[in-house]
Amino acid sequence: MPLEKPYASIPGTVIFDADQARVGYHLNQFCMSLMKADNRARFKADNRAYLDEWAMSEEQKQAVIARDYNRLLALGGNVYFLAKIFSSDGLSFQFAAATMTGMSQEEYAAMMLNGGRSPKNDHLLETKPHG
Amino acid sequence: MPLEKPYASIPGTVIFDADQARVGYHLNQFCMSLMKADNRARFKADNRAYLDEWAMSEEQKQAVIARDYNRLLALGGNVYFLAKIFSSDGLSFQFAAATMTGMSQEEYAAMMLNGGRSPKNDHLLETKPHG
Amino acid sequence: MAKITAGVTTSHVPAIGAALDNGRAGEPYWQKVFSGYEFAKRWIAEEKPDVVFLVYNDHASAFSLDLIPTFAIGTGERFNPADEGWGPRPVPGVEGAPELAFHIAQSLILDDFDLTIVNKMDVDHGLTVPLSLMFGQPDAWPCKVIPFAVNVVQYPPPSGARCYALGKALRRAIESFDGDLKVQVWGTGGMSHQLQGPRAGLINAEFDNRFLDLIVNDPEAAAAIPHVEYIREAGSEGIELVMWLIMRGALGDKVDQLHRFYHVPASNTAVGHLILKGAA
Amino acid sequence: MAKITAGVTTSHVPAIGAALDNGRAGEPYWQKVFSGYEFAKRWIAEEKPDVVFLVYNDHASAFSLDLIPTFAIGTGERFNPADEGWGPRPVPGVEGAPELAFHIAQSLILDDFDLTIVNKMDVDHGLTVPLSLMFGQPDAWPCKVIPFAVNVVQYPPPSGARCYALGKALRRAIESFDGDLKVQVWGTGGMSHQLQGPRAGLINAEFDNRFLDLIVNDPEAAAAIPHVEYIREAGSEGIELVMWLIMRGALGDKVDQLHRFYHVPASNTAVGHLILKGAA
Ligand SMILES: [Fe+3]
Ligand SMILES: [Fe+3]
Repeated sequence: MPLEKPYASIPGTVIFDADQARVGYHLNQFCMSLMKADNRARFKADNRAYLDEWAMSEEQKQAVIARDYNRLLALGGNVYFLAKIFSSDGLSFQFAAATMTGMSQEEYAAMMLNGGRSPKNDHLLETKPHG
Repeated sequence: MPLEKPYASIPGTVIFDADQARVGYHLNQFCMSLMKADNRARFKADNRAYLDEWAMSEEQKQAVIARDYNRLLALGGNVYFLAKIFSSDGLSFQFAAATMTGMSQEEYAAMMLNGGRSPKNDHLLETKPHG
Repeated sequence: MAKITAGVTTSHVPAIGAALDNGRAGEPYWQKVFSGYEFAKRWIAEEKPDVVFLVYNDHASAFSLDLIPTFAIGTGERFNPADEGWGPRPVPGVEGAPELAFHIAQSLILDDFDLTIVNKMDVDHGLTVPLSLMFGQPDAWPCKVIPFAVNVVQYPPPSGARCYALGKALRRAIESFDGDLKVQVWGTGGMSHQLQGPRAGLINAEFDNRFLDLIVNDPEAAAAIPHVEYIREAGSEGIELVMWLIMRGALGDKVDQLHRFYHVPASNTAVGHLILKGAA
Repeated sequence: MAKITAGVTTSHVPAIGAALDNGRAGEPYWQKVFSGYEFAKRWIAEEKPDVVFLVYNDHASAFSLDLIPTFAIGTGERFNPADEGWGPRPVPGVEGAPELAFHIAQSLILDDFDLTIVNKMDVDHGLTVPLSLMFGQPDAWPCKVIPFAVNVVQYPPPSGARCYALGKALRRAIESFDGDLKVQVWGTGGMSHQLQGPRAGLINAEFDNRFLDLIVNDPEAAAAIPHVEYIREAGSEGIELVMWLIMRGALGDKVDQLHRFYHVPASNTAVGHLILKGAA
């Protein structure tokens, strides 16, 4: 019997568990490398060349280049690691979170000012496949 | 009430506990640095100059230069860290252990072949102050 | 003998640190957040703790996937603010309390908590934002800090019950230290937030306020909340709330609530803040 | 379903590795040591485990005083022999078993063991000498290995009782893994030795043989031995024996002893070695 994943049914959410950590290992370590200024510079100069230094899957590399954060979550990325990518781009956590919801940053910020997303509306997400 | 040290009464033995780890931190980290070949070379070329790069006490530095392992244990050294010093000197664990007992390596090796030191003879150590 | 004089909980949202560091604390949006900490600042200036045992989580700053400790206690002399990708926060370095920290480490390990002892690490917003909220912008932090990092990044974090039990053992550890110190225990992180996926922006004020009630009055019930309930109700990153249970376990059965504050939003997150004292 | 098929205990004295690596295994001094492992080599060639869960301690190789995990589980793809100051041992690299290792990590953390998850580390003689003793000198190790490092360098190590409890939880973890694997659990280190101070060279054959008896027939009693008794009776480094209790806990209540070997000396140390199977 494998370990249960009682969180699997929660919509719009990828839990960074052992399975995700395994497939995302090199992706996340690549992200971590962006904490150093010279790595950031090399990455910015040529995304593809820098990514090719890492043992990541082609899918992961494409998703980084596309800044497709939902895809990156599905491919084993963890949001605190992925944060190094959008921080390198000079973008905020709120910007990145907004892109994952499909809203503009303004719509998303307005939702937050109005008290945020209610878990009572989780069913609205069921029809939005992600990852 | 401070933590008990039920091992304090065991003769000829320094337990690497929290108190020892605190006073020995830089000494042990210096030892660890000897795992790199270029650090070993610099240390061998000039013990004193290399030691002066570390935030160790004068007493600790003198004890390193004298290769006084009992003194180093008393000053916060741990034997697995100190091992980097005698390994750098090309000397074995058995050599180092022998020096700590006051025996020659031959006497010590003979004791081991005869079954080692018996804990029943611990009282013989009581009169040998260490550290 | 060292004494636990109070417990504090607070969110540690990085945007709060950025607002302070960039001189935007006076803007109405942020003023609503900082106003909730006015009481705390006056209070702690009078309390003058000697040491804060600060429970927080590292956010892929000091610990990458190479090594992930469930519980890491900082026993070093000093901890510097981490460079989280835009340079370190312009805040003072953190002075440790090695003697007390080593004592706690030894005591907790002998009590069957499998700690990782860390002498050298940088500390990220999880630790420095709570200091900023409580102390403002001094040239040096007015007390020593023992960083205690809990893994909540890779699933599974320790359970709430485990954190609560650790808090109780922490109380025994601190009270057995031979030194006349006033120690506060802070539990940081939360409240409800989800930073990822189509469900990002989740806020559950009802859950948060019930959790605040439970932390004060029924910590056993709070400790029984399973991981999946935090994730479902408070969002994937809301699971940080387990860290508050370490603070609560350290305070003893009954507490008096000196202050309570709840506000939405700070960036993606709800902000919750409590000041508690063990009941006389 | 994965199964625990056997348990092995063995010392991991570095001089044994050096004797092998330097072609001195045939000398009478070392022949006495290696003869005790002839049975094991034949036995394991037939058993063909898929994975060895190898409990050992790091000796200031992968972990300095900067960071000391009480329990560290290696979840990486590969682990290389450490350079312990005279170059890495000329033995094969170690292939990990990440899927099973992550499963065990998750299971043990949910069972309230506060593990540190390690994806990247070198492994020292504590791990490679047991492989050499059991498998000789092949071009590649014939099975995968999950390194499990226990702190026994900085006092306090986890208690024997804690290690025994971890072994029991480890059994549940392995048996809940969805994969048809034969897993052995090895507990290494010991037996009596003291490498430091005027008391160096301590060997207590009486204690060691009683400990071998207890490990086989009365593990609860072995688990109750306090740290100070190991230090007093088996020497300051004899405390490594707590690691054997993880192996024993994983085997269930009753075991059959397939092999037992005890010898003095190997360098500064007594050598003890058991092969155990869960009783049918
Ligand atoms: Fe956080
Ligand atoms: Fe060892």
